[in-house]
Amino acid sequence: MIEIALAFAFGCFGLAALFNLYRIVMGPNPGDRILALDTLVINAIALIALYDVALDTQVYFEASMLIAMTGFVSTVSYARYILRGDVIE
Amino acid sequence: MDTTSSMLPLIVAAPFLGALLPGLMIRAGRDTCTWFTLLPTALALLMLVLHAPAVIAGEVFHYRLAWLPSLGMNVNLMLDGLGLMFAGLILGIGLLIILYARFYLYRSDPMGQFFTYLLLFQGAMVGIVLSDNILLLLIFWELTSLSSFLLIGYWNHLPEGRQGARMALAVTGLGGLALIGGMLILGNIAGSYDISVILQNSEAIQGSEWYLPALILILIGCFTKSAQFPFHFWLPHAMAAPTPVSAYLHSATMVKAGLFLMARLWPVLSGTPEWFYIVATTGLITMVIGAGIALFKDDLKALLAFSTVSHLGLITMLLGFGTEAAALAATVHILAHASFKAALFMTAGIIDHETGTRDIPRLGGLRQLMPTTFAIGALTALSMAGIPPLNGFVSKEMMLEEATHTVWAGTPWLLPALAGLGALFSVAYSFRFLVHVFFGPVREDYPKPPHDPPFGMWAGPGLLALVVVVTGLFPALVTPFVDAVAAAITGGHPHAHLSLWHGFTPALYISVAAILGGALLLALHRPLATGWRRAGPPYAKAIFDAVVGAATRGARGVTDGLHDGAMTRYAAILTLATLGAGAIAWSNGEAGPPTRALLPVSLLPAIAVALLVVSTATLVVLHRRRLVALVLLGVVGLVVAIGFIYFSAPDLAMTQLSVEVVTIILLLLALNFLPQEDPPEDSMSRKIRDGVIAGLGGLGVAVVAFAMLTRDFALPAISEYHIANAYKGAGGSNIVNVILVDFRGFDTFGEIIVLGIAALVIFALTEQVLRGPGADWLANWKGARREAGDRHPLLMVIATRVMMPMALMVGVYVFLRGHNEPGGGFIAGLVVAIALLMQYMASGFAWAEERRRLPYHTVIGLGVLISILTGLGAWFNGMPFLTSAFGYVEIPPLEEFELATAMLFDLGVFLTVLGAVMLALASLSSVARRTGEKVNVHAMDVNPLRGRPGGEED
Amino acid sequence: MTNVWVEIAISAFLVIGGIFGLVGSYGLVKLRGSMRQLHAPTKATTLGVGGVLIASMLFFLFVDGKASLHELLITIFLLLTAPVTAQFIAKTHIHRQERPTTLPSTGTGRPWASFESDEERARLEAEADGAPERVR
Amino acid sequence: MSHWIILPVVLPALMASVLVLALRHHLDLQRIFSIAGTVALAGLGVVLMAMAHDGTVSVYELGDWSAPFGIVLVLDRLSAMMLMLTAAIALVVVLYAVGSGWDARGQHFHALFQFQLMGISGAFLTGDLFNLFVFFEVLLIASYGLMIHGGGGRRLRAGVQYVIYNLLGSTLFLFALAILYAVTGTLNMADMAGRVGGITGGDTALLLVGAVLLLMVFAIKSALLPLHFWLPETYASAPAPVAALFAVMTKVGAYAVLRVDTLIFHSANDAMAALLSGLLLAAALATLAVGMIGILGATGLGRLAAFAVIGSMGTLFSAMAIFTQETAAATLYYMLHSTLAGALLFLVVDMVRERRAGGDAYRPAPAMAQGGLVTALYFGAAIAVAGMPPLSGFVGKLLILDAVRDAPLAWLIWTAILGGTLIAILGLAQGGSRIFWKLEAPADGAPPSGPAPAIALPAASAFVLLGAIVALTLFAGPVTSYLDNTAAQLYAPQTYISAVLGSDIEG
Amino acid sequence: MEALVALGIGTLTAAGIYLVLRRRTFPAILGIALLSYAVNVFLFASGRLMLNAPPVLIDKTGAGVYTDPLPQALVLTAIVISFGMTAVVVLLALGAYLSTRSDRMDMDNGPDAEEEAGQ
Amino acid sequence: MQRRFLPHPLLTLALIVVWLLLINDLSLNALVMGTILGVVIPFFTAPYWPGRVRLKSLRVAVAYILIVLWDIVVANVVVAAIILFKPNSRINSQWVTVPLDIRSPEAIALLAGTITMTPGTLSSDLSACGRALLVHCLDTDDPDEVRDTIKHRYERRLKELFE
Ligand code: NA
Ligand code: NA
Repeated sequence: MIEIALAFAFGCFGLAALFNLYRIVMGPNPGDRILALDTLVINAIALIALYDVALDTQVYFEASMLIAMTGFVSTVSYARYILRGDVIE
Repeated sequence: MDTTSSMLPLIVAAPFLGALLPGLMIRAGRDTCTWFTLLPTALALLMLVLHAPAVIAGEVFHYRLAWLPSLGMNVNLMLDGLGLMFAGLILGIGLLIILYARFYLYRSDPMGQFFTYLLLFQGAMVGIVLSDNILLLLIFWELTSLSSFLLIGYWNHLPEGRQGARMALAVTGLGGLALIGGMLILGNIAGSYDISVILQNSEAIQGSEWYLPALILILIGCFTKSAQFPFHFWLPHAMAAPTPVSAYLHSATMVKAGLFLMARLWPVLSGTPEWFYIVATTGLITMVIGAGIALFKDDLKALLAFSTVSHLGLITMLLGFGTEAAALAATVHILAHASFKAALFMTAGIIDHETGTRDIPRLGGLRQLMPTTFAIGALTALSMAGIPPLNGFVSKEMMLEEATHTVWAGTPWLLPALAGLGALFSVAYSFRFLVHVFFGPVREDYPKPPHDPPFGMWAGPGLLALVVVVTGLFPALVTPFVDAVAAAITGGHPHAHLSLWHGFTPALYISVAAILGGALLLALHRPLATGWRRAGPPYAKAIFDAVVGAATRGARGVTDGLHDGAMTRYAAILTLATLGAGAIAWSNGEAGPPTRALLPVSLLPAIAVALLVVSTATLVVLHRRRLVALVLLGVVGLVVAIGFIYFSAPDLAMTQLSVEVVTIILLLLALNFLPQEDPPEDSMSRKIRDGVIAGLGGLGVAVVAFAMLTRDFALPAISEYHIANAYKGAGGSNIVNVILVDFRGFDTFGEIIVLGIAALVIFALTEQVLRGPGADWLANWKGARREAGDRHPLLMVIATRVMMPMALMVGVYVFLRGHNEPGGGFIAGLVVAIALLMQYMASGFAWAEERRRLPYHTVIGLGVLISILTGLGAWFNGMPFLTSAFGYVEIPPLEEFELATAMLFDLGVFLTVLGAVMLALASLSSVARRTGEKVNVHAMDVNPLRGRPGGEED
Repeated sequence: MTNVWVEIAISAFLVIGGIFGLVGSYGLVKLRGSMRQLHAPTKATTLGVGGVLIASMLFFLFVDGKASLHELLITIFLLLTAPVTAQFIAKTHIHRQERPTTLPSTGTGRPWASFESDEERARLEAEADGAPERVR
Repeated sequence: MSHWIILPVVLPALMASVLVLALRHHLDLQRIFSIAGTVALAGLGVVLMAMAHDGTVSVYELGDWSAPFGIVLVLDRLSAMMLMLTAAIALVVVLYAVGSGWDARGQHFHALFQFQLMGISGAFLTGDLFNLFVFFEVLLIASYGLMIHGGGGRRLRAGVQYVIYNLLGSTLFLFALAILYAVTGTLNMADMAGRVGGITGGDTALLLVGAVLLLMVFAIKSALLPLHFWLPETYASAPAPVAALFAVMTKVGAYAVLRVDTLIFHSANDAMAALLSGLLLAAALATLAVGMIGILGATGLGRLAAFAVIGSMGTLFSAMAIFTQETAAATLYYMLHSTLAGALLFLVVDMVRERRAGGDAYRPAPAMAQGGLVTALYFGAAIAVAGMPPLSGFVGKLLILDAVRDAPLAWLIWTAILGGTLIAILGLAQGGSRIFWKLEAPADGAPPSGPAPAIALPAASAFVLLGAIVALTLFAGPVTSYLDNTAAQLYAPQTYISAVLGSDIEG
Repeated sequence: MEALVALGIGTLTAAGIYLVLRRRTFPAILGIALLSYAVNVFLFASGRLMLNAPPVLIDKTGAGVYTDPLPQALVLTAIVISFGMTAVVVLLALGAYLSTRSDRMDMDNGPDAEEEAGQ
Repeated sequence: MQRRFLPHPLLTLALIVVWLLLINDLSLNALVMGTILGVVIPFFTAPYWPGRVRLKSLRVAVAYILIVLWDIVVANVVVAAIILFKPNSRINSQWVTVPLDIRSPEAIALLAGTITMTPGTLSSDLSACGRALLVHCLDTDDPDEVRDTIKHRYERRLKELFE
């Protein structure tokens, strides 16, 4: 049962990533793309968590944590760039 | 017969060593300087003369010193008759020239420099004629070209001097290089570069298929040096040199180097039809053309220069005949020409010096004003004309005699006829020299009032004029000497019959005809000159200039065209070259079928690849919008990181993620000051071109990647050892980390050095830019975009207060566990950097900096130092650099934990990474602050508590 | 496998997580307008990832028998950061697409922070407490 | 295990760290330490030359991990000689930089300089291909810093090109390494040498591609056509003393080709040897042509010097590409010569730029101060660069011409080298004449000659180089005998291989 | 799967090359970044692809199935180095732009061509 | 002293928990190390967090968390329904101004976060003086109700908690 649920979840987040891709490609505003990337980051975290469960391992945990951190920092940088130009003003 | 003489190297060395003296002595005055120039020359001449009797008696002196034996290039010297004659001329005339130059040079001319060059030349020349090793000879040969370049260009404020020098260098340089080729071939055929050995191998050489190439190359060398047609044109332009140089190099000595070499190699090269036709014909043509042109030159030195060309042709022709008698004649004419021509040049120089001009039309009537000069000039000019009883007549008769005995291509009359024509011209220009300069009415308009020069100035030419007369009257005096020389040339035992009178021979008739014809020609000079000027052949200089000019322009065009700074083309060429070479390599090998089971395709990886491909493609399409491109780069980076996770590389994923975010921030910081968009400047064809190149590149890489992925290691990979020994040998279970800090710690050592250097470069660069013109521009810089208010939003500031410490903790965690689980110093460094970045983004870099200033340089230096010292620490265990040690420590009540020196090394990595990233950010931030950006006092812009009693001081 | 209820719970969280993750991203595509789209990822962040992480915790706790709570860290992190990123993106929208007149009034006499220029703020604050910002 | 071998890497690194850490604000101390460090490096060069002199191949196993599993440094005659050469040039350059005040025109000159030396030393010593990549990067990034030292717009823009071009090169390097590892399963050069022979059948295409790409990387460093485009602007724009040091950097590429080919690919199989040799020769001849034409076509001395370097690399490679022991010996001699000559020429270029009103461009300018001395140095440098007698360039060219005489395309190589020399002579004569001879009267009121900066130390440095060139000529006999032995060692790689892998593991 | 990875590497390479051939420094730097992704993945792939076999020892003796750790270590080094390089080139491009107000890759050639802007 | 070495006890506590979560194990080693770091890190980061925050009531805090969690779940479903089933034309998105009574930046931040994390509302900006919050509603016909909910359900509790 867990396998099926896992496959379902994988499918959901995979499809979600494709939706994100659509927005990343189509925009139209930089903000829209940044948002899509930010969402992609979140979906990626979910996918890695699923991968951990599927493989019964925790070795990728730190990586997903790092994705969360870097995703945040990069989203804020992009946005700050649009708002102010200087990211660390 | 062969005797070793250790004096030979001294003869060669004396002028070279002596070359140091004039430069030093010039401070002691011009006379002292002259004396110290005469001294080495005289010493060398003395040493040479000491050998003369034995050499004339047939002895050959040798000297050998190994220099580069493996190549066969040694300091092997040889003194035989030929060498003796040339060395004697070089040193003897050299003495006279030095004396002459003392009076000729103006006070403003740097005399020390002049004599230095002259002695260098002299040494090189002596070296040529005494070399018994053709490689050594080549060295001296080229040295004469170089010193001649300096001497011609001595008056380098004159354009003629500069151009003449370069022309001479170009032509003789060309010849020298051809000569190198020819000599090497010759040496290879003979199996030795020693002339004495080569001379023994005449049959092998003439029988070799390489004979003709070698001959041609060597002759190019000789012809260029001796100004043979069609390389004759440089010589007249070398007349831009001060007259002592013209007299010395360009009449008496250097231009004879080609003749010398032909004579030197005569036994092995001559005697073949090729030799005859090339050498004799070239000589003949040169003789006639040179003489003809000389007739129409108004410049005294130019006249003499073309006359020299002509006489060199004459000697060349004689050598080309390939007979002993002709060799004898050549020898005699070399001596005769050296004596009269040097004297004539000096005479011309005296006239120039004393009248202020050497333009024949402005001269005339000097007979009374400069009687001594006239006497010398008359004797030597008549010798040049071949008038008995002067030495020029003796040798010219011998030449005509040989010409009448030689059949050219089945035509017996051709040679004598043309030789006679040459003689006729020769008479004509000689008479012209005499008549148009010295005879005629005294003029009123000499640039300077003419008078005879001081004794020192005419002593040299006077002495030579004496020689001209004496050897003309009593040619037998030099017979033994000539025999010795000719013997050295031919390797036989020729005997000369030198006399003024040989009876009524065809040669005599030709001579008489030439003298009469010459006189007639002089009488007709004016109309002929007019015709010449109208229809004369193109000046060789014009042709040379055109050729060199075209070559230079062509070279400039090619060079600037190829290297026009078009980096985009450079990169395209690099790509295509790589593809081409790769394709050639690929097609030369065999690409086999898969040898490993392939992974099945599943949905999510396919989606990831789709994400990668589509976002990359979008990046390319939208790349002109730079911010959007950066966002897409972030997507690509994320997908790559997820790919690393999917394929079992957590460390890589973490590194990729953290590096990428820092990279993007750096790019954003830089982009702030750059244009926000690329202008639409690429044509469609250009896009297609680049697209094709890029597509091919991608295809190539994909093919190779697929081939690589589908085939297993042909041999077991060394990483099996790493897997087996990571824990056992290095105490870590994260194999990647163990490789990084232990097995291949040296790579990591280099890597942090790279980072450290990067930071230094960035720092230095920023300092530089901020001190340069960029700073002023920045000061007035206004960002293109409208800035939103609220620089430091409250929400971000508050979130960071919690998140930053947490992120720091994550950094420590990642660092500590790296040896056993994914992580390590590098990632930890970046995580800490990212944590600090959050703070910088929240309240600004400068604000944060004011609260805790990180000494970045120190952090970096400390990091590198820790790594080095950890590495060196192993020495105390008697182990090599970077040998790690680890152990397990138990501090009750704690459980045991591991301590490894590798972690100390990793700490160095951590610090370097942290310092480097921060320094880069600080540098960019300092650029931003140069725009007048204000540093905020408060952590956040919007704070409802601010200003209230008890409100937060932020 | 331990317990069918555990399995059901894990599976349920996985499915819930998947659905909300998908819906969140679908929202990005479906909704018109940047501000509307901005609402969508909140679902992916909260129930989407949350569901998966809870499933993961349950899985490791009951299937592997080891208490693994570090997934909580990611949740905490996302909860802390998501509002910040959302607000930043909203601010870019306000900055680029909105004007003071297209937004409701603050009712406080001063504009929304995004619209108050640095100079204006500096002036007002200098008036308030006489602490001018320094220029470096 | 002798620790001497690691010192040429560690010492400059240590020196650089100290310079950054403690002496950042003390130029005088920086100078003293930097010079002392360079002198020490030269001393190390002597020690290592002595160690390698008897033909011993010494191996230093870093981290005490035996090859091929860990990284090893390997000292043989060739690497010792290259180190010595580097240290010698470095010493001259650092003295020049101090004497001319170049080191004070930006930050961190000495630290970057020491790092550069570290990178070069590591590249010469390492026995591991990936480690070679790392040291390439060390020396490159240090060179980026040195190249833009002193700043200025044009230099920075040239710097961007230089860096990007080399980043492409580094990318290529990694592609090559990946392929080679994927096929052979090793990174250690000696180990790979033992393995390539066993690669047959379906893996050969990959192996060949890997080998060719690797050589292309080295060809970029060596500025071989058509991968030389980075060089002219870089060398002409770099501070001239730095360009003088860069004369060694192109030799790192040449060294790497020689090392990798003789050790790994040459004996692997004939097809591969022929392929590599053919590609290299074609590139070499083209390089020779473009370099020499560039000397003639240059419009300034700096650019002339840059093309002279390219031409010399072409000459060098047209011998090396034949890959026989004799050509290797000739190559090495020419390598020593051209490094010294190139460095000298760049120092002269700098002296001109510092003194001449018109800089180094070919337009008339008033006489420069100290012109006689500079002219004399230029004349010496030009003779050396052109390969004219009596300096070592001539000897080097003779050695090359002699060594390649049995090669299939010997006539072509001869023609190229001799023809190239002629063009070079023309170009050098033109340059000298235009810069030193063709003067214009100074403008009214202007001083009769340009500035007269301190010349003692700069001139002394240049004369040291000239002296070295003379010594290389005078002692050509002993030098070539050393080089013959070096070449022999290269063409008997089994000694190297067994030294690295130990006698128990046979290739 | 291998073909997909090869496709990905090829795409990154092609895009990288295309951008490097652009006329401005910024896209060229992006191109370099893409190329370094490509080569990093390529280098990583030289250890071949394996799922669920991270090179973290489960068994201290090294028994078990692990993907090849060596290329991973190499890629890590390569990533770090290319980060340093990118940082330098970004700053350099910025410095060049600030000093000359031009961000073109190509230089108007020739030593005589332009005197340094602003110098 | 405490202020200097333990500037934010709550933060220290949180960090210890974070460390334990990171280690994913409750061992003595982990606790010791976590405590050390939990003290050291805030000490170093103290300059970036001037002032200090005190929670007035643990009970309110717990209640608040539970309420928010519940609201997240409910609102998620609601918003999911809107996304899935409501055509764009019928979605009535609005801006809402929420005047603030709380003044503590920490409290405002928490409120803004809560608003955003509960799907359907997004806190988008603050007024320049920090006394009003700009909230974007995905779909509402009654902005006043949204404002009131925020003020009563969340702000009131936060005011209790912080002020
Ligand atoms: Na990222
Ligand atoms: Na929300």
